[in-house]
Amino acid sequence: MSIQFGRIIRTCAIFAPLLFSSAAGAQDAIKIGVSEPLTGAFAASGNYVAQGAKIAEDEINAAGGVLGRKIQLIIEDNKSNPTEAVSTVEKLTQKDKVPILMGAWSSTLTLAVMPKLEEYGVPMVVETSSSGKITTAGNPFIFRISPTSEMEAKAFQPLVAKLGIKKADFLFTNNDFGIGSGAEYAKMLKANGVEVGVSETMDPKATDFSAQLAKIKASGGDTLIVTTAVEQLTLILKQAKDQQLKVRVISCGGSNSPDQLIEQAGEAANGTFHTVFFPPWFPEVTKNPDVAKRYMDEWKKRGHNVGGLTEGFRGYDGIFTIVAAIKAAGKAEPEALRAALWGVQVKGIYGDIAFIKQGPAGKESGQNIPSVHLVTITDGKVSKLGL
Amino acid sequence: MNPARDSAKPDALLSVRDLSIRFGGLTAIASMTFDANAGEIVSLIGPNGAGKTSAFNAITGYLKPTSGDVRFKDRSLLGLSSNAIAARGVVRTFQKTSVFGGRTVLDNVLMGLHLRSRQTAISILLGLTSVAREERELTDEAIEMLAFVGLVPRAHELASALPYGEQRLLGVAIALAAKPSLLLLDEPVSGLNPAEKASFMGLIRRIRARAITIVLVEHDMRTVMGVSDRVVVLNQGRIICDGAPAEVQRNPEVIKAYLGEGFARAHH
Amino acid sequence: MTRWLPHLFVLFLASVPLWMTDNYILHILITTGIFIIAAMSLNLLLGYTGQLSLGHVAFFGIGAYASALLSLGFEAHIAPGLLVKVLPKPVWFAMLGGIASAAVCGYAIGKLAFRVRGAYFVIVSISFAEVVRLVALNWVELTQGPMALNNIPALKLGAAGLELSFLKKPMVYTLVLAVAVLSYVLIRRLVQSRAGRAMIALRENESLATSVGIDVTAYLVLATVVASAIAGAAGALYAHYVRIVDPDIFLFIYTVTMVIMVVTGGKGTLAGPIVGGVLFGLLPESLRAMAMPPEVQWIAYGVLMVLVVYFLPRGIVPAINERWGAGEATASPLRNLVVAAKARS
Amino acid sequence: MRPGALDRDQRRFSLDQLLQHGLNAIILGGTYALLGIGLTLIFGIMKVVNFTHGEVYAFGAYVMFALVMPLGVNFFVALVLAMALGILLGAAIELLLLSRLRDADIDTTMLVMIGAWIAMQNTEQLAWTGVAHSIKNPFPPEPLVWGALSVSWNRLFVFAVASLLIAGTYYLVNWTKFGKALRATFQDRDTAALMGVRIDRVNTATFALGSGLAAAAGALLGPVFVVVPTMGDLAASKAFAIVILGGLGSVVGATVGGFILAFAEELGSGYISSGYRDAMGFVLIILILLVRPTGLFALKERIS
Repeated sequence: MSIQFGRIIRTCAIFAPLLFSSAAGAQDAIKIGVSEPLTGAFAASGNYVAQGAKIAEDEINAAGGVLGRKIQLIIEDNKSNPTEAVSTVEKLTQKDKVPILMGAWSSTLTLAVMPKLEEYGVPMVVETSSSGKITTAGNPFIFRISPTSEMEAKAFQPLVAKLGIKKADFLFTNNDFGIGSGAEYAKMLKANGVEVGVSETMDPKATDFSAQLAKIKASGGDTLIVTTAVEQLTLILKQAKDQQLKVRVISCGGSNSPDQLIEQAGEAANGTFHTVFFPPWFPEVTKNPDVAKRYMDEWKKRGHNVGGLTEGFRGYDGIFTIVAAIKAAGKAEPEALRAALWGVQVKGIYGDIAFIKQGPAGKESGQNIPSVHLVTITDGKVSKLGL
Repeated sequence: MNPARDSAKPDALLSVRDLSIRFGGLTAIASMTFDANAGEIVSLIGPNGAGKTSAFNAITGYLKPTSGDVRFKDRSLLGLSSNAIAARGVVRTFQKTSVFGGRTVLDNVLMGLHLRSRQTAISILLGLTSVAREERELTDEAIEMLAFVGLVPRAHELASALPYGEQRLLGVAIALAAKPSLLLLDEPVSGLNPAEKASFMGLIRRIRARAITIVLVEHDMRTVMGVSDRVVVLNQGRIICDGAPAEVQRNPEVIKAYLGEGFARAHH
Repeated sequence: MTRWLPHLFVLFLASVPLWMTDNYILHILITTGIFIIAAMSLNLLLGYTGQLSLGHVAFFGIGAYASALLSLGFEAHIAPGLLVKVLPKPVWFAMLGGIASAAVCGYAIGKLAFRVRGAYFVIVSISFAEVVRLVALNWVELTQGPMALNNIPALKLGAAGLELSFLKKPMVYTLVLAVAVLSYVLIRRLVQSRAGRAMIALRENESLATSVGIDVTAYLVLATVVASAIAGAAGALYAHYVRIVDPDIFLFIYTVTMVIMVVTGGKGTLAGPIVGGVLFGLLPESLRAMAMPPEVQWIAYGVLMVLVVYFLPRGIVPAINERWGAGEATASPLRNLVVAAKARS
Repeated sequence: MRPGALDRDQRRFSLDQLLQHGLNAIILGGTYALLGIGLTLIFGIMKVVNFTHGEVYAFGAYVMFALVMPLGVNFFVALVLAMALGILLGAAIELLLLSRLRDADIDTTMLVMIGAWIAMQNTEQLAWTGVAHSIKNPFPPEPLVWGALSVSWNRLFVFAVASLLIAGTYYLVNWTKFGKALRATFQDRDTAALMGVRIDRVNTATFALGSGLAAAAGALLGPVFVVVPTMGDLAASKAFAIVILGGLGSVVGATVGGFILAFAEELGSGYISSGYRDAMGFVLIILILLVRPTGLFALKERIS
């Protein structure tokens, strides 16, 4: 036994240099940490957000950066998993020492990293997550530019009567995003006199929904409200058609990429409704059409999938928001950036980005009020519905 | 044949009663009945496929017999697991060499001493001094056991590195370490050279001298006739003869079974 | 000299928080340490009893979940109409609860799974971990499902005024080291005793082991209970360190990581899982430092595993021992005993 | 509305639902059986627990994707090619990794297969990224409708091809010379070798055949669902469950096991909880283990 311990020490000695020789990055650039799901269940969306963020990075650096320094994104893959998300934040704050973060796409991932933000005192701009809990939990390091499910449901309200919804069934992922959205929509629909039928859940990684769809069919509602990302939505639309589920499908949460649905679900996408937070088919309806145009042109120039436009803008806006804060703070330090975020005014694709206070007094989180759009697919084309 | 074998004799250590084993349609043993008395060396012989090893497997719980009973010290062994049977004092060796190949010779015997040891999981985890004391005693005992079979010089070699004959000796040492009152030896001398066989016969006698009853399955007639007090002859699952070595050697049915019909007639 | 090496090594490890100021390196050392504890426990099954148990992460995860749930408190329907409500418990108590839960599960699964051996056992052990993962994923009321158990409190010991908080990394590191040393000592005691010999006997030759009276199933269950309790302790440490637990903790890939650590280091040797754990705990960071994508890192793992089986089938520690002419068997304290015994007789 | 009419309506509705679940299960069962047979053959003949099975399945799906989507190869041609490449991949794995380990114990080969599995899955991830891809199919988008039941043409096609492949495997195993060598090896490898069966060739052929079936399953199901690098994990875990259910090494067992699993999943998720869909297989395994540890169709193994 004793002899073997000698081996261990020797092994350590061999590996120690490898461990301690972590590469020192470019000193002069301001680092911005990004935690996105580049693999796993939300990989498509996470990659689009990362692509959007990189467009913003290049655009800002081409214009001379900020405070005379370039910015450098350090993008870590949180693998669509909350524990991995925590370890990306650990790495970004402790090893790369970034003063500010953007992430982490899904509500569950964002909620997972929030205690770490408080522990290390680093602010984070939330670009996608919709769960109400994020801004009401009393975490003063959270600044969300995306809308909450409640905002989205409220924006949807006028359409209940217009579409003639009588009885709605629900199908959503069993995570914070799905459950939060399902609850807010159900509340709003009930308040508007709509009967709520079955509420079916699914694992974010599931691919076969035949059992849920059979139940929904048996429930006999006229509308199905679905909350999930585009991957599962594609499969749900296809399988609903196979099972002859002839109801009005409305997808919420804004991660539905109608273009990708048209491409991948084909005819099954026709007659479906989607809430989006940026409509690239008619950018003129947004508050800052010139910003949207610039982003879209660059996206297409880079050959990115046009289906990702509705997702990539989140990353684009997120980075511009962070850079605005850096400019206002005059230095790239966490506490200064946190203070500066309260005052930013950014002309973004989400609309005019600014933060209002949400959550318990003294520990408020920042929340932006973006615009929400409803679109529908007919004959493989996206058209606008008044909201 | 001896008709008075229906009930176990009071001094029989092991008594096998009407034991039958069938695999599907194949009968390995048909109604086998025999005794081994305390202090005896009994040999089970018979041609290949006569059911000798199956009998061992049934006695030691490796095989569930179709019918019949196996009684040891007048208690049935049926339904007990192999390790429980060993704990009662019935220990066997195996036909193929059977040692813990990856461990040292000493470790092998220590493993055999399992039943001797009284350490409990809790005392082990707490690291009580009684455990360390017992470990020293066990090592002494293991060395003594190795001395008995003559393997002390090999104590720190890997069991798999021993020559064949010594592996067989080690197999016996492991079995003896379990402190049996009945030892079942399955073809212990097969594959040994004449000198080794002779010394093994001596070992068998020395084991008996330790008040251990032995049941031997063996093909080597010289060994069988040399050490046995009694020989039981099996043929096609049936017992055809049970008696002293000399008696068995003269039995015409045995000669017929071993050497064939023609030889038996010519011999008469 | 060599007698004091283990103690010096532990002292050296204990001194790390005194001079290491880089939090990220401490973080890596902590997670590596936790995985080494889990790998040591797996080695008891894999190396000593010889059972390829591929569901080991289940005990790690059960320890983590049970400890997290006890410390957070919960309210869940165990059966229809039977609501169980548990108020938050102190973390030390929760951790002991996590260890006990893992041990109880180890007992139950040992009783069940060891009815079969070989390939059946392997698949059954994998299935067990999968079932636990799916329960963690779908029993949302209890486990929060894919939303993860968040905000798990860190360990605090002592009364107000004199309180040790294990929130900061140096303290967590010391705690992990202490648990690792304790686990090592327990495992060493076990494998160098009657119980350990019974386990090894079963691995080497099961029929021969039974023939000398070893109750093979009882020792398999004992090994599983001890291994799962230690894995549960590792899981509990993990839960209160990263302070979040989600169902992916039960993924097969984590069992595979432990298996690679044990097999590469040398299964059935006490130092094997430590060497393997240090190697595979630090290797990912080294590869990351060389800017390798994680996929390449995993491909390297896979290839390495194949190569180890081909070229170092018994692992690093036995290979080095052979090279240096010091086999574990002869290096064991038994040798001294034998010498003493011979002197006495 | 009269109360009676409502009652009858509901009952009809639930009967429709039950029939739809049944139909879904039968369609699903075909592909499950296909996956299970490949795995059970490899285990039965080679005594190797094939952890790469799921990756070969994913490989089949990716070949299908690569051929149909960017390259525009005909759907049916691509299907045949995917299966053929799966056979080649299987043969390559066997020759490269297993042929040298023929006398190794089951744990050793298992570790090698786990290593190969990790390497393969991450190679797929590296080559295709973690983003899901979908494959277009040439079938009419309107499902085939029969009363209240409906099934898509694509799934019907999958079921038909899977059935054909299962029947083909039966024929191969039971009525051909190759099958005879297979069965001989299965019963007693040493005797088979003595009787002139080239064990090494039987091994390679078995692994290739099993892998071909897995690749075919992947190529068939890729267009039904989506193609992701981790798709093989779920497939492999289902295949393991099926094979344990049926008894390791039994082709009939794997077929029946495939359908049992499909019914358990479909009915379980329809009437108990959809979340536990993937748990059904494992729950079945544990139940089987309690009642009959060696599976439903276990072949008698002699303990020596």
